[in-house]
Amino acid sequence: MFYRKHLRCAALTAALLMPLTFIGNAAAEDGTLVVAYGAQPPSFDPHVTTLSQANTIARNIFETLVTLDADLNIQPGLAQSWVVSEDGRKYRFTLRHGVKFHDGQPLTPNDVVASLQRWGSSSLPGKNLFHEAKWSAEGSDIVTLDLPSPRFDVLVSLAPGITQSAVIMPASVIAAAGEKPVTQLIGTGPFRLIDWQADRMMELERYNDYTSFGGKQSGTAGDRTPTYSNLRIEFVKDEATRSLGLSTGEYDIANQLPFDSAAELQKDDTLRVDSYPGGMTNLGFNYNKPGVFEKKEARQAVDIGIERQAILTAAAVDPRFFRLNNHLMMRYQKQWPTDVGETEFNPNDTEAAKKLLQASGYKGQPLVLITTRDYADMYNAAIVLQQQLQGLGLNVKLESYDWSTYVKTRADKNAWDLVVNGGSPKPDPTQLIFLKRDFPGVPHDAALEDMVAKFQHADTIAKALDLYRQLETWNQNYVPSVRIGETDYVFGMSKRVEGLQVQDDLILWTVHLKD
Amino acid sequence: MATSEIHTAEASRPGGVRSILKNRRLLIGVGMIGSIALAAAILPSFLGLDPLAVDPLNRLKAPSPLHLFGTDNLGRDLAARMLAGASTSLHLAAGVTFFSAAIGVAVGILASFSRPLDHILMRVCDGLMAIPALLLALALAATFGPNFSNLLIALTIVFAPGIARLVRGRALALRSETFVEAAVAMGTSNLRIMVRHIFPNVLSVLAVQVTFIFAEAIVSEAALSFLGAGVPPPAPSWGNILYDGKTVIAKAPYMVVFASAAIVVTVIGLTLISDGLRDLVDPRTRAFAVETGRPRFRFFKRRAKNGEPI
Amino acid sequence: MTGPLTIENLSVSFAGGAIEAVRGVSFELRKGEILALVGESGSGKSLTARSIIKLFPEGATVDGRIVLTGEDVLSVPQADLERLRGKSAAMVFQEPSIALNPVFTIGWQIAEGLRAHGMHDRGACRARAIELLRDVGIPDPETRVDYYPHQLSGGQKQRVVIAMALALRPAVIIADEPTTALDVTVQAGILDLLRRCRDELGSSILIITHNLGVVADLADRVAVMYQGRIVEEAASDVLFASPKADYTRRLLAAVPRLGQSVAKDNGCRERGRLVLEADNLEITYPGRWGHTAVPAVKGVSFDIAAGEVLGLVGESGSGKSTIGRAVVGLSPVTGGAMRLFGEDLRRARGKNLRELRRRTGFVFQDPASSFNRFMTVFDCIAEPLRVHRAFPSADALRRRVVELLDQVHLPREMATRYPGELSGGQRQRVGLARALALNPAFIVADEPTSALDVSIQAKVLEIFTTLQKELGFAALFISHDLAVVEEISHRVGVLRHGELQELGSTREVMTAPRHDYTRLLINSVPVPDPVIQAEKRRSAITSQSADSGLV
Amino acid sequence: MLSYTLQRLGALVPVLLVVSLVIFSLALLAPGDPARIILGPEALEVDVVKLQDIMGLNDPFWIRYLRWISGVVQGDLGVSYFSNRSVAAAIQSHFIPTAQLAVLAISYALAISIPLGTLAARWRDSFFDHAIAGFTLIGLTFPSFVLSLILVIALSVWLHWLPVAGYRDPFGSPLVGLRYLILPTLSLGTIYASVLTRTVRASVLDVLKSEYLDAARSRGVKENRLLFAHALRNAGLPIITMIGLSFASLLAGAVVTESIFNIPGIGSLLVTAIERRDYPMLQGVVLFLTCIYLGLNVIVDLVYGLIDPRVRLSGKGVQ
Repeated sequence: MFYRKHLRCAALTAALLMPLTFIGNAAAEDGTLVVAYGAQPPSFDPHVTTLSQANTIARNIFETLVTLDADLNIQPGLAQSWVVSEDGRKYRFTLRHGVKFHDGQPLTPNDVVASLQRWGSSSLPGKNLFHEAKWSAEGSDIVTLDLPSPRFDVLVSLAPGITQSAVIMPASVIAAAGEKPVTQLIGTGPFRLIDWQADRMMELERYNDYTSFGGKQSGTAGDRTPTYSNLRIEFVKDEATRSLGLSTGEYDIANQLPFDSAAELQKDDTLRVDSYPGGMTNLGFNYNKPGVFEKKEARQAVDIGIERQAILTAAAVDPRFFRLNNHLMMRYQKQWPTDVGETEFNPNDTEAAKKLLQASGYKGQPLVLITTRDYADMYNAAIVLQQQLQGLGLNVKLESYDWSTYVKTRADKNAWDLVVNGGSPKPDPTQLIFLKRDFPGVPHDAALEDMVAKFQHADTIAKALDLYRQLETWNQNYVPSVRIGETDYVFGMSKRVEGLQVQDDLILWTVHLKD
Repeated sequence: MATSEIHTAEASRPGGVRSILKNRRLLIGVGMIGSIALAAAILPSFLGLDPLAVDPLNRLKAPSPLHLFGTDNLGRDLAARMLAGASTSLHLAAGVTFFSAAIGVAVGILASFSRPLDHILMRVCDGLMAIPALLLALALAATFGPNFSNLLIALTIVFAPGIARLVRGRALALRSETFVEAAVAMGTSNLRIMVRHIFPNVLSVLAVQVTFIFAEAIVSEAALSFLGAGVPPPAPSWGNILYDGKTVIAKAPYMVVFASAAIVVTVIGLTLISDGLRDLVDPRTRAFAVETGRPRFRFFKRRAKNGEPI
Repeated sequence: MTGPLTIENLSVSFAGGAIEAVRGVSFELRKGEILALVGESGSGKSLTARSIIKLFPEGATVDGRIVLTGEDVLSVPQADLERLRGKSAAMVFQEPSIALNPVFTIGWQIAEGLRAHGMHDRGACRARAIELLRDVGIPDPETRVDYYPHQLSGGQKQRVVIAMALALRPAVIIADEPTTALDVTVQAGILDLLRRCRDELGSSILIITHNLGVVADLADRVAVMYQGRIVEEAASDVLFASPKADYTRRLLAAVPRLGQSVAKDNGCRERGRLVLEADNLEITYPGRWGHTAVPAVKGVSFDIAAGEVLGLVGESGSGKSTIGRAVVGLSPVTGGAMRLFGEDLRRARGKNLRELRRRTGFVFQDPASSFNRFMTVFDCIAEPLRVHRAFPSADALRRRVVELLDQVHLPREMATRYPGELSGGQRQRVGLARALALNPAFIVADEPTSALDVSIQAKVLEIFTTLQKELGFAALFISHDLAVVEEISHRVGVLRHGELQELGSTREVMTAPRHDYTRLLINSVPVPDPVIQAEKRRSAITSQSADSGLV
Repeated sequence: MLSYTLQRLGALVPVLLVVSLVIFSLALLAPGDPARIILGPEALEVDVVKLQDIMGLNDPFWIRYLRWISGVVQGDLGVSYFSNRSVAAAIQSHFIPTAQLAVLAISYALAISIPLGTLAARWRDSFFDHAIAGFTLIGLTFPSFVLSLILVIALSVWLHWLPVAGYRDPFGSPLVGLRYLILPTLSLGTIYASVLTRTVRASVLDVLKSEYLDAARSRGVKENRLLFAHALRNAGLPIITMIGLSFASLLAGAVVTESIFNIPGIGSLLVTAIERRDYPMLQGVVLFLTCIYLGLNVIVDLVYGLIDPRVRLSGKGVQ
């Protein structure tokens, strides 16, 4: 009987395949830390891309002149030591001896100069502080920096940040890339890239010729030599897959988990779930397009009318993962004072808001709120915001785009009225993207520009703090954008992972693997 | 129509009212789709459901008397969203089906009448069909921006070439059928042949195909939602309810369950309609189906009185 | 002694008894006998034949007894049934092109039956297949055994089907309309082959046919079926000589007989204005994609005068239909000239062509497919009137349609029906009405009766003839049936392979054919009279046995 | 046969041209561009414009199209905007997992659908037939990612039998590689099995009405042999067409499945290219997929010839 034969074949195949299922999940390889991240950033060149994850993944490979310890104090990095001139305009860095790039070339002052010149001319923080700076090499281990005017935060800017760190690459790589982003990832860091399958995974190996910064490991400072031999970063686009893979032991660490799965994963006692500050959520107005939000009353109406708790719950689910914050800087950036106005500002005064709106002369003109689905928290916040604004009497239509279209649309002056911006933390307030004059929709206010200009020349932290207070006051009066709060990134790890520290993102070389 | 004297009995027309009423599958299918459409049209305003009203503090609440289907990840009433989603999904599917059928029929029939035109049109169809449907829709949605009408256009572009090819094939076959030759021989103009002779006769293959496309459009929208190019939220569609439900599948499996069930039920309804239509238009199956009635339920094939497979 | 097959009280019904297709049929087939089961379509003859090896269509309920070589077919278990099939009774099907599986070689298919009955040696199977093919007169069987069915001609395919039936030397051969799908000249060979099967193998043959000529040629005994019952059973010569049942008499009367029609006087009549002139006509179908062009009609010349009927006869592929279609521009005229009402068809375009088509009616062969099934009979007949806007008012249109229905003897109520609900004869009359709608001066009738049963054919032909006399239109009447052509036309042309063999008045061509092929054609037609047929056969065997290619 | 094949291949050129134009225009019409993507969310407009100029994104349409198509004609598909990988190399490395998955899924689907579809046709209207119809209907309608997630939760999260997601090269380590492919194969194959089962059932049913089956039956051939030897082979043409179409769409990459199981296949390559507006990659991949689709069509036609001698011996395609 022919068809019985078929069935028998099928049964046989099934029987042969069964053992495959019982091999056990051998994902946890000895000495390899497997970390699941979201989609691969389009570029890993921190000088060029403003994407924070590109920067924080790249810091496993690239290093900076100075570092920040856990208390955010400046510590040595590739620069073993440095001297600052009296007037604060001249810095002289002495490079660490014996540092070699992953391709075997020794680190020279020329590499540093080439890197930092490039960083100074293409990155936002670089252009902010160093566009008129002059870098030069001296001898075999000295790099000098000449500034036109002194600044209080030169060293902080050169330390690893959440975006666009001032990383050092070989001068040859920079020359090869020209003005395009670099695609060869060669640094001096604790890990060396040995296999990179685009959009799938990066296989990194402990760099055997690594020159330690010495001292106790703390934050990104101190001894960074990893205790394990291999680091595999897997780019797992689907967030559900990331959390499922963590729970089955496929990944040791999964970063940026969906907020909803945190509670579920926490029930599993072989896993630990934690979070670190991610970014701020703001509602931005389009100052480039004439409309109702030119009127301060309208902006204030939105500011006092919305209910922030609901918005943040929609964005980040659990109060552990979000905080109200009406200030410009993130709450964890303790160096910036929070004594102007309330931090947890959330009056939710609908009546007053409606009155203000009436005063602004709003007559129900249609307004467009743009958002993108590629960032779930921003997107969810936008949906709730749209409903709340509708409730205040604003005729708001939500338009959601894919990421490419979203950035393009945002750059189009006339395409939108409102936007939910997720701002990443910055070392100083003038670098905040929603205050950047050139950023789409940002107000052009003389008072703001005056303060920013003064900030550029703040040579002491005291002056900077004073200016910050003025900026805060202006911010709360002018309402250039509506501050909503800040949200976290959730990550999870297996019990095998110990000692993981966080600064802006996970510091992967701090991990000890327990077996 | 000419006179009342001659035209009296209409019931026995092929696919006439009587044979429709005798066609159980068609009736059940139409009933299923009809009740979903009706519920989507009437219930929301009747029950005062708002699919957009958010309540994040009451998110992902399981089904309860207050929220029959529970709430979604933004605390919106899932029942309201399912019904509104039904309306979106059915509208989209109906639109896609209508437009791709209209374009497909026009292109297909035209192509069958002119060789050079046929070559051009069919190469374009081949080209469009060669690009994977989902990716073409994704690229189109990315190009034109994801809103309802652009999605409609994108899916129409995806489905129309298939119909055009199908109709062309049928139309070419019809062109060599005797009754079309008869029309040519009596001096009928091409336009009249297309409209009066070819068109009614391609309807039978079309009828079956369009139900497939209707179903496919619903499922494609869901898949596009998964890739972020479906019906743009916050407007609900079954596809984006599924998408939202995917991340909370462990916490609130009912979101995925309800949305999948809705799609499955709709597609089953459509399949029944499609099968029914096939019975209706295919005289071979019609001959016996009507008289013998419903076959009894048997595990194996029924046999004739004397044991022979029939 | 009982014969190999006895059927007792066989009934077959469908839909739980609602449709009774075969009602209490009983007969016996004796050893070495050829029994013909005769009847028109729907008489239940095929179903009866298929019952013998239990091949029923879906939904059949069967009652009665069929004893085949001593076993009751209807009650034996499946395994025994499979043994009986092919071994005790084998079947020859009507349409050889669909009875052969297109994807296997004919050798494989013959061997399949042998394998099913326990012959597993590949070499032996193949040898037997070749032997069988040689027996049924397939030339070069060693090569052809590896052919696929589509590589053979229709007659050869039917021989292969017969070879398969003979494979196991069955006691009974059931031949279901074995020659209906074949040309007359081929038919004669197949009939001879069947006779040889009986003579040389001693098989009994049950032949199912509607063609009384075939019956007269082959059968020893005849059973006539009508509406599921056997109405008469008799020895063949007795039945033809003195039919008892009413139905048999009617059937015999309806058969057109060659050479017995009333002679037409038009042959030498003064011919009027010429309606259609073909002058050295060539029709070549363009080849597709590098395939060579196929000439269908080669250098044919003829003409038709007003009020005259020209019959074109020929076998399949002779180009007769192509000529008919060329008249209305359905086939391209590629060489020579064809003038309709004096207008050259190669140059007729647009308005002119429309006008020519208005003045020409066309009756198609297959009444089932020549109507748009979404249009009522009324619309079908009114369509040409509407296309040419012949009647401005709906009322006038309706009156014209009713008049046409009367002319073709169809009840007026038919107007609301759909063509699919009509019988074949009724449909063909609608086709005639449609062709006549615009009062054409010329009608092309392309095999208008070949899909019809004889009694219905007679009725349609009668209407055609009457109308032709009444309305006086000229006609090109295309048919493969010499008797029909003889009955209806004034002049006859004989076509073969696209060439006109002979053209002349009907009487001349039919009684004194000048051309060999015409003679062969006339001789091949089996006459529905066993006595004449036997006589014909005797003379044919003595004169033609050498070149008939059968042995 | 050879000239027929060449003819078919020649007819593909205009189709490819149409596709290249369509996809090129689509790519250029799509809002957004790679420069913006590279620069990230906080980039300033001045930097965007600068990078656009460097990357040649501001050149006119026709210049860019001609530049690209002349490269393609010379066999050069270009280089991705986002990595130094050549498009051809990227296609090659992403096509391997897709092809492996496609072969596995189609084999699994065939192993299920041919016996089930044939038997359903044989026992038409029986409980078995209805059960199969129900199964195929669910398979057809269930959104693929729901099915995938259910399988993952059941087989990986609960039972810990199989890995959740990822890809390991089966040629490197066959057992591990296959383990990673089982879940995606199951979830994809089940869907295609549904389609194929329906096709097999319908075409076998169609063939079961044929006279030559009665003819073979009249010669005493056994029922099962009729079904699996005669009927199945004659039902082959529509089945082969459907297999060809299924295989083509599998080779085009099951975007959703690849995304859930994190398989670096051609589908995810293309989706990423669309998302990032990586034009050379996007165009290269679509062109490649078009060739695959058209090539498979030709292969299907040639397979027709193997199955059906009428096609083989007349050298004409069956429409």
